[in-house]
Amino acid sequence: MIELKDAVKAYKNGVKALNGVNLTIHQGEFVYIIGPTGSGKSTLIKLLDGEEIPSKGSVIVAGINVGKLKHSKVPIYRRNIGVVFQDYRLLERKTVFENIAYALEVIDAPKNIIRRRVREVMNLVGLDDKGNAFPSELSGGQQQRVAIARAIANKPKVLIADEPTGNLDPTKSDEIMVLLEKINREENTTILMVTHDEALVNKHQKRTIVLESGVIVADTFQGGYFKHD
Amino acid sequence: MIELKDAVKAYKNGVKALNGVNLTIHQGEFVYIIGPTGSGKSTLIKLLDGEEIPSKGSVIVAGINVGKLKHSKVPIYRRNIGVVFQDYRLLERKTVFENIAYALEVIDAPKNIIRRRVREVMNLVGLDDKGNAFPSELSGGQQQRVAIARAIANKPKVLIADEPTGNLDPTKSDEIMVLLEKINREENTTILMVTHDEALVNKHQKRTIVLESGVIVADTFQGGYFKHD
Amino acid sequence: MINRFLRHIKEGFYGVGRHSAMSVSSASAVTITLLLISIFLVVTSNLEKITSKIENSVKISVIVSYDFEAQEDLDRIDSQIKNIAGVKLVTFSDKEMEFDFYINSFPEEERVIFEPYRSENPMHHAFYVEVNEGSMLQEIASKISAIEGVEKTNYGGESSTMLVNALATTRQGGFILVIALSLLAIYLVQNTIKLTIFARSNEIWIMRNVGAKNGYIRAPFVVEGIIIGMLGAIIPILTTIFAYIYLYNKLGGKLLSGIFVLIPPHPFVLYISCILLAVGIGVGFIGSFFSVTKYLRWKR
Amino acid sequence: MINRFLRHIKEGFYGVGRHSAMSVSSASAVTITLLLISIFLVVTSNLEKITSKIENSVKISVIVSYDFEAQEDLDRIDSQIKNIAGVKLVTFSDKEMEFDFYINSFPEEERVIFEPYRSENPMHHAFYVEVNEGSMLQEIASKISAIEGVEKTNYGGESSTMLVNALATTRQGGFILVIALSLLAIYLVQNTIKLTIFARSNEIWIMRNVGAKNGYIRAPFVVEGIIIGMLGAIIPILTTIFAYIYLYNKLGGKLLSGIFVLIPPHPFVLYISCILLAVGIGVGFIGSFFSVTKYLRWKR
Ligand SMILES: Nc1ncnc2c1ncn2[C@@H]1O[C@H](COP(=O)(O)OP(=O)(O)OP(=O)(O)O)[C@@H](O)[C@H]1O
Ligand SMILES: Nc1ncnc2c1ncn2[C@@H]1O[C@H](COP(=O)(O)OP(=O)(O)OP(=O)(O)O)[C@@H](O)[C@H]1O
Ligand SMILES: [Mg+2]
Ligand SMILES: [Mg+2]
Repeated sequence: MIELKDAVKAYKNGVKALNGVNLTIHQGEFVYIIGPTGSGKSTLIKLLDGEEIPSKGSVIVAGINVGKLKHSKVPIYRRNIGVVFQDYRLLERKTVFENIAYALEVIDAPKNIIRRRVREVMNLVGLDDKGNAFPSELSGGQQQRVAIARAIANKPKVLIADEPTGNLDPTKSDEIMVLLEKINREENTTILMVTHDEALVNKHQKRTIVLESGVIVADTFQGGYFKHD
Repeated sequence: MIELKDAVKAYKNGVKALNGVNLTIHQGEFVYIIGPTGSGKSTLIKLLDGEEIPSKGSVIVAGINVGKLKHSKVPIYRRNIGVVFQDYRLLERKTVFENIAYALEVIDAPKNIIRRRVREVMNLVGLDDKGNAFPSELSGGQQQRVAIARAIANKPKVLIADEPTGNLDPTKSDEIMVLLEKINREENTTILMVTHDEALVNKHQKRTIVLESGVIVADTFQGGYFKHD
Repeated sequence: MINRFLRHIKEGFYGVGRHSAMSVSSASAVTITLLLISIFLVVTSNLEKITSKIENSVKISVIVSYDFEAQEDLDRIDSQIKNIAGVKLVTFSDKEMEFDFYINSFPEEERVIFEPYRSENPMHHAFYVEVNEGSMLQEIASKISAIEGVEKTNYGGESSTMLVNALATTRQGGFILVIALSLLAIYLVQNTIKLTIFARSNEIWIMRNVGAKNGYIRAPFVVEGIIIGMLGAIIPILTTIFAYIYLYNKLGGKLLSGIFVLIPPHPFVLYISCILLAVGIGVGFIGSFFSVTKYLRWKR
Repeated sequence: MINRFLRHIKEGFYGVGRHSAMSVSSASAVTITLLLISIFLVVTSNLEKITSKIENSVKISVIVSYDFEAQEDLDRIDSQIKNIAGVKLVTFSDKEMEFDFYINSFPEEERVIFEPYRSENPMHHAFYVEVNEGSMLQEIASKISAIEGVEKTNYGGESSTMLVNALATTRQGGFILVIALSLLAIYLVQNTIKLTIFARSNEIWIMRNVGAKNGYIRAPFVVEGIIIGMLGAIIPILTTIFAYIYLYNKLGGKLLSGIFVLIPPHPFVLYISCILLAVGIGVGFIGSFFSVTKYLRWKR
């Protein structure tokens, strides 16, 4: 499903965020990506999302060579993957409802289906009463949940989440984890989740990939927040 | 040092984020504010920072009635308090160095002192090599540390931090905590810290205030991530 | 498909409302631009009409030599003049008429001086030639001069050609200025729209993040641009209609006690209004289209 | 203090560089505006000069009645005319001169007709009056008519007043248009600057968050505005200088074969350049000052 081959990402200013990453993730897997701040986790996600192009190597998702996609084809590719960005990326001038609906409108879903599905995911993340609020009127954790709701709205084949629980309290984090596990189990969605939350990783044990300074230093099913030194 | 009396905050759209908060924090204290997402923690901080005006009650910091400050006097008041915002609020078009320096420039600090102090705080948060990077070129955790560095740069009497470790790995979080404790101890800075990090709260035990739906449901020195139900 | 079209239209209207400050800025840029264009259009159109009228009223007078006063000579000259390209109308005026015309140009009390001369009339037969275009006066006059039997031609002297040339220059200059200023003004509006869209480039980028194709992102912005263009055209159109009708009535349809006749408002202001609306819509469309396209390429 | 001043200047320059796309947008709005203003200024200034020249060349001719031809009467009339406010120059022309002048207006061959009348000269004595302002022609003429011994006055007939009035109207209209268009254009620029600053309102807000006073935040934006105003003035100034000198030389300093004399370029283009620079700086300053002030109040 996801395959990185010798992926290197050097930013224009010379920073090498990823330094030869080889990684295979199969359909239906649930994988944590952990690692210290600045180790290249978000960069890895940007490569998978097509936002950045690998300087070397290749990134293949669902058979598509993401780095080679034409600029105009990138959005179409993205319809198959849901991404929760570390900085949320909500449309400021749209309400919560409209933000989530937008992801369904772009694939020309019928109006009534959109309405039903948006209500459904808003309920899943616990935001039933915030449909008409604008992002600026939400708390940090509420914005984060809107981002999660939007990412899962059109039932993507791959869900990529960059610290989806960074601004949530432990109870809410746990609820979101349970939700993601359910999606993973029931819809067979491949899930890739970047997290710093030790408690979460220890509680819901999964395959865990540890990044450090742009290279994978561990890839283990042993579970638990892996301390590398 | 900080005193809230019956503070109520109702936003324009009718949401009552704080519903009668009474709170006294003395000079030199280190206080955690915890609570579920959307419980009003950031709103409390916005009241302390003068960004929002209490709908009822009063907010007094260092003898100043913050809600009654004239619009033009607000920035001057802010020079005495350092705030780490949940959304960082870095100047996009300034480099890391300039962002931190700006907080010192506004109080007309001499150039060489600014330079020395900026290097010092960049070192404290572990960003020595990122001085010339723009915020968009930083990882989430790096941006967060710039925000911390800026808040402590001019040695404020009160330091208010809204989830300063939300995007940091456990090791880095711990380092930042140690740093804050040191500032609290050595400079006698009053510190108010909003956090969701159970591990942190349990490890570095302090006075802990628990907010829920806009009211304080617990204020305890017992330490530990308080579960209220 | 229809659904989607309607959705874009709806989104466009929402956009105008939600970014009201920016919409007002863009629309006011359009308004000012169109006001300028309207003033120029009205002035040049009237100038155009006035000059062509003056040009038409300038005639060439053709003096027939004393030796060619026979009827056959006159007929020949008449037909030769008529054969010249650009000649509109030729009228004949005989010696007697010329004499009357001449003495009538003097004050009544002085006319008696000339009466004794009527018997030995010193005037010539003459033709008066109207031409299609004032700018051809000189050329046609010299062709007429070459006809056998024509003693000399006269077209109001140098001052006449000069006036006609001056008006032609003004008209041409005015036309170029209108085009140039319109282009500059349109650039200004496009610039303004670009800035309003720049303020939303982040939005465009996020839309791509969520899977929206470029065309899908562009559509509501373009609708918004068109709406802004139309809104911006309202004031200039109303101003043009009412101000022109008011001025026309106030001046009695004439400028400078009647030498210059103004274009009647009735269909004229409608044409101008259509042009303004078209320019407004066009500018809004083009401005938003290209600006969005530019920011679509901002990030992948 | 000096340090702080320099810091703001430096920040202003940095700002122009770091927001280069927006700076180019604003500066080009300034450029277009100033080009418009420059064209208008050059045209109106020249129109102003031309009309005042024409106005000055129009004289009132005063015909003295046959019954008041005694020298004392003539002296009295002369001094009475000179006493009227607005009269610049009075010259006397006796019957003989008038007769010569009259017959000289005919073609040589026809003059013989009039010679017999010289002995019983039917002409009148006359005064020619120059006035300070063309617009006062009618008023002064009627005052002169009221003087005892003046048979009638004439000031080139209706057409003369009409021409003078037309030019005065054009000049006034042109002046109002210059002012109005300049104001509109300045509004446009201000609008553009407002939009560029809108795109940075977040920045302004964050600065307040960090403890920057309003004046401290405003200063570099204002410096930026001034720099943009100056940059935007470069092209219009160069264009004005070179285009005017080129046109002046090409036309030989005259319009329409010499009736109208153009203003010599030498100090003129310098004045225009100064005005353009001043407007550019002024617009940049005002535009940025008020826009920042507006967004300073956006949040607490
Ligand atoms: N656009 C960019 N231009 C230049 N350097 C960048 C850019 N984005 C990230 N970097 C650098 O690349 C490195 C990896 O960044 P990345 O965002 O991938 O880290 P991360 O693992 O997500 O960290 P965090 O846990 O703090 O979010 C960092 O050193 C960062 O400064
Ligand atoms: N500007 C605003 N306008 C309207 N409602 C708001 C605004 N800001 C916050 N709210 C609402 O007020 C409540 C409290 O928000 P606040 O940001 O204080 O929560 P929080 O405790 O910081 O949550 P989190 O842990 O998720 O950051 C939430 O329900 C939120 O939706
Ligand atoms: Mg990251
Ligand atoms: Mg918060």
